Amino acid sequence: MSATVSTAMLLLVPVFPLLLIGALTVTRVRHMALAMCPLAPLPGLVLALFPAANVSVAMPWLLVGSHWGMDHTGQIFLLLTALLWLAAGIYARSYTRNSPQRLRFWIFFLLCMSGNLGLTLALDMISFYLFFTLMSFAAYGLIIHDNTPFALRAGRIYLWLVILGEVLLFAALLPAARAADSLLLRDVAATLANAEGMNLILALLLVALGIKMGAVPLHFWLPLAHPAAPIPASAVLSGAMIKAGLLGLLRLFPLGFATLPGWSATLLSLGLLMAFFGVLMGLLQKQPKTLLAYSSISQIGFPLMAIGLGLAAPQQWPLLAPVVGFYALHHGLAKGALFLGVGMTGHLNSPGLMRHVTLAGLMLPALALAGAPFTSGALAKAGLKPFLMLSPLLDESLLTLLLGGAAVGTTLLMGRLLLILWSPARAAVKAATSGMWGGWSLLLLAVVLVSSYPGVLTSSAAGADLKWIDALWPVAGGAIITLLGWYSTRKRGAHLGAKDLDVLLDALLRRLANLAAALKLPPPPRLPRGARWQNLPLLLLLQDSEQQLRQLSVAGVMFILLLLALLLL
Amino acid sequence: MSDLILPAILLSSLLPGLIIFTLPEQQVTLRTALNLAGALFKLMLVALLFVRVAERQYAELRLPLLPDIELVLRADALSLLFLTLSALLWLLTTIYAIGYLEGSPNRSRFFGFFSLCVSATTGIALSGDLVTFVIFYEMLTISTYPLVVHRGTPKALAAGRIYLAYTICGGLVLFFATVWLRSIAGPLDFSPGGVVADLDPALYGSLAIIFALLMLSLGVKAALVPLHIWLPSAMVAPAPVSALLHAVAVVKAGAFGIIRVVHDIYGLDFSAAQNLLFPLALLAAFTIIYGSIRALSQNDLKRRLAFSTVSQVSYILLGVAMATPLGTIGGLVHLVHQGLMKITLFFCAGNLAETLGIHKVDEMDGVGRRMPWTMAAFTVGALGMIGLPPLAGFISKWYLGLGSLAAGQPWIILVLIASTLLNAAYFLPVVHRIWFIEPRQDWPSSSLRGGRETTWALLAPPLMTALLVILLGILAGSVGSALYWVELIAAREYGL
Amino acid sequence: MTELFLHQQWLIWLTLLPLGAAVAAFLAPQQARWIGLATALLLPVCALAGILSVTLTHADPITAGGWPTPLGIELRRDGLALVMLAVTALVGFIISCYALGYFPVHDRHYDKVRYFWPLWLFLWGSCNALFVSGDLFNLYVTLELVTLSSVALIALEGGKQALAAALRYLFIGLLGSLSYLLGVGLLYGSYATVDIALLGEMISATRLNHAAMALMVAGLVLKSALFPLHFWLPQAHTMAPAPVSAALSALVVKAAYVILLRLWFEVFPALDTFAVGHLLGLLGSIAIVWGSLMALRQERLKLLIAYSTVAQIGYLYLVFPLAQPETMAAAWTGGVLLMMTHACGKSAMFMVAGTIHHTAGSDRLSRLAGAGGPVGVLAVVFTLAATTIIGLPPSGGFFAKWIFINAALVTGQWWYLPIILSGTLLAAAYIARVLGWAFLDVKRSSYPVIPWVMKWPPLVLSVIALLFGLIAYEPIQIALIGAPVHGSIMVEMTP
Amino acid sequence: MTTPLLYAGGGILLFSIGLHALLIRRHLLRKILAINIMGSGVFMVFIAIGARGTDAVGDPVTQVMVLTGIVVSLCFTAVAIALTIRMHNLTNCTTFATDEESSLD
Repeated sequence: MSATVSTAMLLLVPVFPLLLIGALTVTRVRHMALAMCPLAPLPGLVLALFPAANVSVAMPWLLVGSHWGMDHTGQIFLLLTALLWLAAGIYARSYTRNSPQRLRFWIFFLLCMSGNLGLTLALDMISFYLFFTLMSFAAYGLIIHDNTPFALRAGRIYLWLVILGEVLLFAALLPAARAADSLLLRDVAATLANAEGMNLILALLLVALGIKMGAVPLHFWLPLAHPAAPIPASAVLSGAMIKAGLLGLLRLFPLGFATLPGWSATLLSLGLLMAFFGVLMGLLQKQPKTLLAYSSISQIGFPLMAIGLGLAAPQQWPLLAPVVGFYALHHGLAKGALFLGVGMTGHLNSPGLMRHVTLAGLMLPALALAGAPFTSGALAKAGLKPFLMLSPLLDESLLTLLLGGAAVGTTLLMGRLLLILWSPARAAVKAATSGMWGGWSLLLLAVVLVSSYPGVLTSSAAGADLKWIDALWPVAGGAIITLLGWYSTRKRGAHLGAKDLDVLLDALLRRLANLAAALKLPPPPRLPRGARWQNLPLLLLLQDSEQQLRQLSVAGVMFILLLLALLLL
Repeated sequence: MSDLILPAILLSSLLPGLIIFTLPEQQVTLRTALNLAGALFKLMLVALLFVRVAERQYAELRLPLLPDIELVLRADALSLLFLTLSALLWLLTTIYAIGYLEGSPNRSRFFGFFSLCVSATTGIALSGDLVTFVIFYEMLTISTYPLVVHRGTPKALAAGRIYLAYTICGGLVLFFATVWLRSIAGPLDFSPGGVVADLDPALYGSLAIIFALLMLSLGVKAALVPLHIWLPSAMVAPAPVSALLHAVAVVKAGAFGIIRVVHDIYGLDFSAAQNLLFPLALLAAFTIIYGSIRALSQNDLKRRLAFSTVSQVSYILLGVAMATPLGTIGGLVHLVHQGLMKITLFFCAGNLAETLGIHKVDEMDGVGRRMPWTMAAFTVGALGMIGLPPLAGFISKWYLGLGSLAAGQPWIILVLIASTLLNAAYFLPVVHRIWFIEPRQDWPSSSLRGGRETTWALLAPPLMTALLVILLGILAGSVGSALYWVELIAAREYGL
Repeated sequence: MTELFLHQQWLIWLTLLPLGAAVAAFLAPQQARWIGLATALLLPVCALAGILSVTLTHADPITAGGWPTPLGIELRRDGLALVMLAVTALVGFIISCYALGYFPVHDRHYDKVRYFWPLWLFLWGSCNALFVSGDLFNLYVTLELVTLSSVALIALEGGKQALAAALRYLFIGLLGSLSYLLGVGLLYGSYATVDIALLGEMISATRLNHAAMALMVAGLVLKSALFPLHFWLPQAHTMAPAPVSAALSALVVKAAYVILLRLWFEVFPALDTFAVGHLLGLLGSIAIVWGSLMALRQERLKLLIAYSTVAQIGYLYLVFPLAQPETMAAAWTGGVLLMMTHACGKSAMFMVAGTIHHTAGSDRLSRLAGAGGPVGVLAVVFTLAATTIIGLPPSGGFFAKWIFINAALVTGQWWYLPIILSGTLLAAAYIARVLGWAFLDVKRSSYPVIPWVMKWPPLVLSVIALLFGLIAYEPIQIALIGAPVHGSIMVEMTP
Repeated sequence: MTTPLLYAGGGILLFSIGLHALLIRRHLLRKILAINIMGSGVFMVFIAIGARGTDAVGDPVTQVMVLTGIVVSLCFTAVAIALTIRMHNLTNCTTFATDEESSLD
């Protein structure tokens, strides 16, 4: 594409959804606009698939000076985001066909989309912050779309964490900008390492972005929000928006600029923790979407570990970065596909071809996540392996083992998911419509394509030939355990389910609410009214003496006194 | 004699006001025409002046009052900032008020004092020395009282009494401090470096006292805690009045005065050297937090907004008190941004009250369905108050944050964060009610043509201000934005 | 032509015209209104012409009757006289217009109408005469004329209380003027002249002169109703018809004060007046607080206004202690400024009170309720006029207080600061009471019709009172012509 | 003890007596008389001053003044008496009603 066209395309990526919103508000063109909504991410997709040589545009007049553009990281994330939103859009079009709140849903959907797409293109922190905010707040509208008490509670908790993240990010960006004396994310990342209060800034960033990524222990909004949202919304939430935090880390952390062993260890351990925590919590869930949400938590742990490794060895980062990107891409697509798949399970109990197709469609992304051979998951894991020796924390073999364990866990999780979906209890789910099929199949196709596209890794894996066998054993193990578990518990249905930290938060919020209520201060002091003034005892006294003064004799005495005083003075 | 433009701007609202007083109640058309003509004419003149000042030709006019006292009108960048804001918002508020008070009694009196109020504000913006400032400042006090008590109910009168009590006392202290300062320092022209810098150090003690007195007296109108009591109770006034009060006229007059005193009377260097500013910063910070906390527990919408004003106006003072270029930019730009956001919110509150009779927050469930446009404007204003990008509020907050770091006072960032959280805590629930909760009762559906939610006169002003809030945020970096203008001012202040 | 114009003896006309008109009005009661109106229209012109003729051509003092001083009567043409004439002309004109509406042709008690105009014109003329007369004895005579006409005007209402008030005022007036006259006599005894200028040159500090001063000051204090000798004022001002009350508060009280001002700055400086000045200042301070508190207590609008006059007179007396050598000019100017602005504001307020009384039948504060309605102009007039009483800018009262505070600061008499400030607060308080009633919204069945002459003239006056601070430059410049004081108004403190 | 001084002293005395009566006596006519007595006291002082000169004819100016003063006091007396009569006709009393102060408001 020519530079101008690609620049226009670049601007169009976040703006096009907003234009559509504008169109939605006009009654006359509303219908047409509704039809076009699913196609809103197209500019992004085009831009991501046919990238022009580092297209970028500086807009000093926008905000306090904005800079948008697309680099390699941005490209991968843009590809992922655009694909997911496209699929979700197509899916949602038929999913929300006869919902009363359809207009509201689409407005928030488009807002959120614009934010999410723009985020991948923002090269300066203000735009980044802007799109981050736009995305986060718009997502609230999607989460509570159903207006069920569960959704409202999820939304409330989500909103609180979003605001917390906002202010923390704000507090982190200010000193970063001051240190870098520039708003460009590149400069910030470059100078952050030797900024004053660097650790504080990094900590703030990690928390602020970690909330989005569902980093333990700030993850608990995620298993509430993702299930609460309508299926297409939770697909993008879990597939794309979760990656916004990851993107923030990639953009802002001094990756490839500084060696920070401490932070490397922190991120590594955090990643490991999330990987296992997600699996464990997920295994305890009954709701498919909740389970998937926990799986997201566990999956996001792996790129986090990769970033940790990157912090240990800056010179290796250029090789490591694509792996992270690929991981994000792989997980986003697979997870999106699974979420959309949850809505298709009506066919699992209907006999015939449909049933097998649906099953296959569910199996594929599940296997990919589990990292079965010949899937994108396997590629991603293999891409990560050669860098494990960089770890400052544990030695390579142990880490490999742990990763394997995590893979087993993921497999178990996926197995449990399939079992739940298959259970006759879900026969109630109504059959999917064509649009839903369209969106889903689009994602499945993407998953397949990604897995057969190792190109990203050849550069990074440094000629590490992929040993599929490595990828095989965890999956096989996991599968076997699943079957055993299913066989043993199929008589009496497994009664599972778990609470999470959100209970604590609820308690906290209740306390806060009580506090605010307790803060009803006494009413402001009223000034005495004029009517009351005139009855002050002093005034009455004066009034009496005034009466006395009116006596001519008294007055005369006064006069004489004054005269004498004047004479004597 | 092109400097006659200054009195012309004053008269453009003063004369209509005086004429309107004499109009009989029934002459609606003539009165409306006068109002709008005055407002438009003023806006035009201000635009002319704006261009001139942008080319750094400062207009000045001196009129001797007493043998040694002059009335000084001067237009510099700072006054233009305030002047433009007031002129623009006056036009919008007039339109709004015409729609709002349709068919209510005593409109001649109302619009007469309304115009006087605006002329006083204009005078404050244009005053070139402290004496002139005091004159117009007090004129504002007296001309606002009839607006506050306009409804004539005992409640309104009580509020008016409180208002008078506070503002008169404040004005008295201001008056006394000014006389004192005048008797020490001679003429008190506003000049960038300040006028007290080269005084005998023996006087520094009394200078500090005078500074405290000035801050206190101006703090009454700027609603610094604990001098803010009058503001929440003054919200019994009709919506246009509250809008004007909170956005430009009274509250801003106080803030503007503090800016003038700190920048152009004492001078930043002097006040920083005598560290007069740190207490101000502390007080402002406290006010920010306190106002927001009080706002949390208000169920009456306008009361909640009033407390939010208490908190938000102190952003300006905080920025001034930092005495760094970035901080000043943040404070001054908030003068404009807060005005626009708050006036939007009050317009919307007024629409709710006027159209649907809604006054309490918990009556607002699902009102977004009935009045989508008004509520959209409200949402913009509320989110702007929280300081979310790309709205205007964020720009102010960002520069305040940078300024606090530059000033080496990072604690201010904590204040900003806390204020943001609190703002979110008392605005987001309202927004949630508006859009996401099912309406409890069904309101009378619009009787207007095309089912418009309310009359244009009530609808257009909030939409325009909301649009401005968005544009001032998105286009902050472009020429002609408030931020751009404020950066010019700051450059002048600090000789950058 | 201009020469001819300028050399007319306008100041004499200012005295002769109203006196003649008074006689005419008395003789032809049917035409009284029109005679009065014509005079009221002519006098401002004469005053303006007089001012021009003095400011443009610095001619010698005119001596009426051609006798040279000390025998002849010298007309003072200094600034003080001119501004007082001007203010009298302005206020008098407005009062006359107002009176046209206040005393309608077909009034129940016809004699009210019949006698008002002659007496009022007489009062006006004698005030003018007082302001231009330059020797102590003429001052005495004119002062008596003023008192006489005021007494009759107060008695105009004819009620028992009115008569009592009038008599009381008469006795007080006589007492005061006699003691003043005694003082004059003593001075004449020593120096064989009563011409102020000559006395000022000759006089020296002797016991006898001091006694003379004491007698004169006491008399004038009594006549200008300074605390504690203010007892007659509230009754007199309340019992009189509104136009009369306006005239009394605006002009008559000032007449005695003007004499005192002249004496203090032109005759007494040679004497040791330090303690006396401070005594007067003390009484003035008490008057400020006392009068304001009393005003706060009143239920009737006219009484409230009258007591606020008592307080304002207190401010006028602060001039004397504040007139220390370095602040001489400041204090004098402040006093003159306050006199002028108070005259405008206070008369406007009395007219409002009169209108309320006229339309509502009583001037109780509660009758103000709903004045915001079609009669809202009353509220407006009162508010605007009140600004100068409270001392809010840009009224003249504001700058007068400014000058006083500045003088107090410079001369280190800080104890006057709390007095002035609290006086302002109290004034705001009692004004706020009135406004509170005025803005209270009550639905009336029928609103009274107010003749326009009772609406707009007071509005003009109140607007002038409000904006006086902005237009005070020229009046002050005129007042300073041939003023006994020199120096800067805004004295600056020296560390 | 020269004659003028005697006159002057007498004048002062008269003045004081009149003042005393004016304040103490309640009957209005008495008050009016008292005022007149005070007046005559003042005039006596003037005459004494006028006679201060050695020559037989006194100072004409003082006499002019006294004459004027007498005229003035005459007018006042007339007015005062008129008012008193009016008051007597209205209320059959010839003193200031005592309750009238309180009945002001």
